[in-house]
Amino acid sequence: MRVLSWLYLALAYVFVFLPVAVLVAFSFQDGRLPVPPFKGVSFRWYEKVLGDGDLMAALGHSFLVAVVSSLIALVLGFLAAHALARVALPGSALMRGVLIAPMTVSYLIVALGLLNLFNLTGVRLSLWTAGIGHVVINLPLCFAILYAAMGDHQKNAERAARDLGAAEWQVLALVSAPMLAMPLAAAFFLSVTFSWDEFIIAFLLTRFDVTLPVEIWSMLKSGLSPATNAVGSLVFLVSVTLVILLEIFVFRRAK
Amino acid sequence: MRVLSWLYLALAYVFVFLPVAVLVAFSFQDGRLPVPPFKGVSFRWYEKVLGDGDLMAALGHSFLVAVVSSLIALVLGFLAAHALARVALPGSALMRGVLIAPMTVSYLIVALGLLNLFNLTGVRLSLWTAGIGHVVINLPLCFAILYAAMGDHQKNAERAARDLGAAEWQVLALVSAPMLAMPLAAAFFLSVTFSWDEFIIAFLLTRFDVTLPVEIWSMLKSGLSPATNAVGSLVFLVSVTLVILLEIFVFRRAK
Amino acid sequence: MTADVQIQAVSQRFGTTNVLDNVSLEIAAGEFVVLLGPSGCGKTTLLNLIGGFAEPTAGAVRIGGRDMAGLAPQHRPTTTVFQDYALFPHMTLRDNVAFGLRMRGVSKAKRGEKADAMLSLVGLEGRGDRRPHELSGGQRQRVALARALAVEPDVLLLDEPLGALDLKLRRQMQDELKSIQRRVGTTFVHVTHDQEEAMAIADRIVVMNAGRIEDHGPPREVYLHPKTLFTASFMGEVNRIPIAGGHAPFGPVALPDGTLCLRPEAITESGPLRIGPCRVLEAAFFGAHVRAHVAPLTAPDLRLVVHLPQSAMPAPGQVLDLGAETWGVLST
Amino acid sequence: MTADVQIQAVSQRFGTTNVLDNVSLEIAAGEFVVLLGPSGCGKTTLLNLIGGFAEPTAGAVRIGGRDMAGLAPQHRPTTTVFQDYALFPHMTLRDNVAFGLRMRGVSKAKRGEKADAMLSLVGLEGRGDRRPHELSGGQRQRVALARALAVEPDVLLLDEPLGALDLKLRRQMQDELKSIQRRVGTTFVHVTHDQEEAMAIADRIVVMNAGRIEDHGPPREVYLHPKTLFTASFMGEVNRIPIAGGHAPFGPVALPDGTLCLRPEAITESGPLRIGPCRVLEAAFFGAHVRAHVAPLTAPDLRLVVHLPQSAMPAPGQVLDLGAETWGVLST
Repeated sequence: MRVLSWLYLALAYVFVFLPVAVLVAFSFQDGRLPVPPFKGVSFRWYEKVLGDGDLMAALGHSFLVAVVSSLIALVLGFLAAHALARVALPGSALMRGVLIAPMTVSYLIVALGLLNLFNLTGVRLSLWTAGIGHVVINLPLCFAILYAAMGDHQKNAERAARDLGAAEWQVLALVSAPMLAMPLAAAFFLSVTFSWDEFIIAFLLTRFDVTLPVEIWSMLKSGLSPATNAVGSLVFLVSVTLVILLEIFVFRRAK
Repeated sequence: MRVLSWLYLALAYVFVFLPVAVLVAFSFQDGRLPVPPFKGVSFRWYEKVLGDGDLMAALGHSFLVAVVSSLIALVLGFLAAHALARVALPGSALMRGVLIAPMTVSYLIVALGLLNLFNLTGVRLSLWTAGIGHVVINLPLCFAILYAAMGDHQKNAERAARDLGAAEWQVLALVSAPMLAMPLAAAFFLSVTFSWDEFIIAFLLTRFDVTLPVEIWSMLKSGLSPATNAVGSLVFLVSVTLVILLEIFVFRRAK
Repeated sequence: MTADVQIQAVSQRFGTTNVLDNVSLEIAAGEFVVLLGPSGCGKTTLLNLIGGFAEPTAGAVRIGGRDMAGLAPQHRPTTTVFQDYALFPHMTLRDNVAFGLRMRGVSKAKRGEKADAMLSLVGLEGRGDRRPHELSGGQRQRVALARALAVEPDVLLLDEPLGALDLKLRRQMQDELKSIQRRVGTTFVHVTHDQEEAMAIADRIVVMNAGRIEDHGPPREVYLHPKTLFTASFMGEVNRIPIAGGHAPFGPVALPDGTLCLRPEAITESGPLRIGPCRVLEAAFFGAHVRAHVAPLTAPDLRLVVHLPQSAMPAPGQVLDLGAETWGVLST
Repeated sequence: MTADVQIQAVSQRFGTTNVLDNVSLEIAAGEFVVLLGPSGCGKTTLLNLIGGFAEPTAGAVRIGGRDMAGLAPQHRPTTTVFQDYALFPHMTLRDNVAFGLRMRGVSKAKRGEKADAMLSLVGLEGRGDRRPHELSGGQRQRVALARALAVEPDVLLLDEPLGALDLKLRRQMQDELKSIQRRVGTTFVHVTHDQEEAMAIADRIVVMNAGRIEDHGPPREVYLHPKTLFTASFMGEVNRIPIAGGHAPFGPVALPDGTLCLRPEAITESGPLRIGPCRVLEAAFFGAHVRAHVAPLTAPDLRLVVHLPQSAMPAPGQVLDLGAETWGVLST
């Protein structure tokens, strides 16, 4: 039984990771096309990509949008979670509804809705508008993660702080936030990851300055090449790094 | 304090839902442009959209891809979660790594990787290839949800079944699956929602038959119109319906 | 440093349920009062009303004669020790204990000194630089106590503070709690559902049930002379025997009508209230005593639980002539 | 329907830790044996080795004389009652109880009949169509018992089956468990950390600590004549007094060197082993007895816990002349 379980798990992992493996493998292709035969390992596509001004600018934009929008989503989500914990709605179904409802709004819908909104308010599309889109998407995520992390222990510690004379801002700054350090970091890293990879909002809500996924999309117009694979691999590398950081800094210390 | 909390929560909700509200509102616009002044309520754009053969075909495709790919992801994820529960890795950090690792693979990377893979195996792009992409994306989700739902109680019930003489397939069919009915339904509904809204995989991995988000993207080339808003509203309506179904059938009965 | 508490006709409704129903209670300054009852009896709600975490639907709470209506927890002369300790995990023990003084604007040096003194009081001298996660459950309990006492409240509220500890540690902490209360002289109001804990520490036990006070008094009185059947069974095991027209199931007795309550340890071979010969159905050694189920020969359907001396070795089927040493009759 | 169990020099290692260290134990057919010890002592591991949920690193388990090595749980003549009951929540009680028979290919009618009979045995007649979530904790316990007994195992393994119940219900279920075991005659191996539970139900108590068997015997023997200090303190409160060269801290005694163990209830005013005058430091009424801390005048640093009769009302400071009724000396 154990052997079968291991075998099945291994197959499932191959299924999920095979596309990524192929992507990364052919980014090292020493030729013009990402198809067999594999002509040898070369870093020249990475050189080309790293030397491409537009791509590097897009990479910078992606970082900027991801970090700034995630920070804003984090602060807003923290305050919302704290507010919800204080008002404590009657009925767990209603509570769950309040938490789940914002997640029903998909990337596509937010992009369309914001496009309407910017259109009729006359706001010009830019990295800022894409950032607003990412805040709209990540705020519910941060809200749900942080609310879920506020267990009874957290609530009792806040009660104790109030009982001992702390004003509300002191409770937030001296007790709530430090106690939630780990979930705050987790929510931030997750938000950054989602923003970093996101395409449709970034595509519809930017104009001249674009993010990396949008730039990749432009490159794909002229077909697959080892260069698109190299950029894709870089995007993946950053995602993986973020998740490893999450694991190291958040979960390890949580023990 | 309570009043401030309520006020803040309300503002956060307005921020998240305003784009959707605008989208839906201007889908009823009785004019050619989704901008003020609001000229009156009209259903003519919905009529137009519902009478559009391409859009309705895309809607059908989206449903098909969402349901079939989610079912496959559900079965594969259930078996993987069960296998992992049986082999019980040493160390919670490793365990978490195994669960989280597949989630690092973003939509964009999966789309790029599969594009490479289909390219070099000569598989033609179709709804099937997009469906495979959605299985790759939803399998880790189903896996994580189902594994998280397998608490000690589940494991003990399975042990009891084995102790009483059940073979492994009997444990799966008579105990594990029925006990996980709620999380199975939850994972299925969530997978369908994600597949339904998904754009980049569907865009890169389909050719002639496309899904609804791709069709909307085509419509957007000629700019925003009350018609795009009407389609967007329909997409949102389906998402909301799925989440409400989830709430009614899964969480209500779980009590 | 200490004050009396008056609960005056307090009621509390949540929706349509009466959590507290017209409860009145006087607690003297410096008294150690235990609110005892099953879960859902309203004891924690009553504690929250004293601490200011909720406001009563009707009635008043006075501390040291002052009406507390509308005062938030931070403005009341009370502090609370929570069941899960509610320590601040990111602060050292010293910072935990000094938190209340910091909120009152006491200087860093002064509050550190006071915190160290409080840690000594609870037997944790020299550990001010540790963090809560380095401590055992009993030690965390002590820190929570020190933190609540550091601001010198008039009344200390304890919400099942020992509920998370295992039995042995609980008995030990009970002794410490009692001796700390004697030293500081603060009024303690302690909530628990463990009647042994209540007896071990209380000056006075207040037995609560379904939102009302059933009984109150020193442990001995509540145990030996309970006012209600609920109190009798909640304070320990009890045999209930119906008496009607001067007749118990096992024969005539010179007692009024009602329910005769016999504690298992009050039934002996020499007890003056004769039950008569009883057949032993089952007996097990329980350490300090032998616990037996017996049935009087005259009333074979009546089951009595009896504690026999440690040295007794009754075999099932054996017949013992039993009587009660002490008893009480309660009207049903 | 019943069989003996032989544990022969069994060891179990997880990594570098010895969870069980060369444990041997003979359990007679039809015996009710309780494995008692603190958490981590290896009692549950031993149970799992008997049930086949793990294989020993060394040694053998024999049931009815047959070596169990390599046999999966479903092929052993054992069934287990789990601590969390492990009922199948989506099945009726009847289907739960009949599950083992279904796996053995018994026809639907026959297994339904047997399930109903088993439900009657545990006092749940007529409730076969209910589902587990409609039951109280004690009732779920009974269903788990019926399900495990329905396949007529030779040995029933119980893994802290009463751990999740509250005290009152636990005492009641103990009586039922004992009487069901008497009726079916199956060998019961029961794991618990509650020494009162062990005394209430066991024919024989096996005290375990740190992967080894410390002591075993009938409850009375283990409580009154423990072989080790660990057993003495685990079975109940005990005063430990060092004896060296015929001297206890309170004076000369005619006892060998070692640790004098006195149970609190063994110390009375008339006990023949004289301790001498003792000052009462603290006393609290505990229901059936009065619990006091005393210090002998000749050894003021020695603290003794004493159980005085219910009627005693010693004031702190009062001096009592005490002696021990029974005692034991263990080599340290």
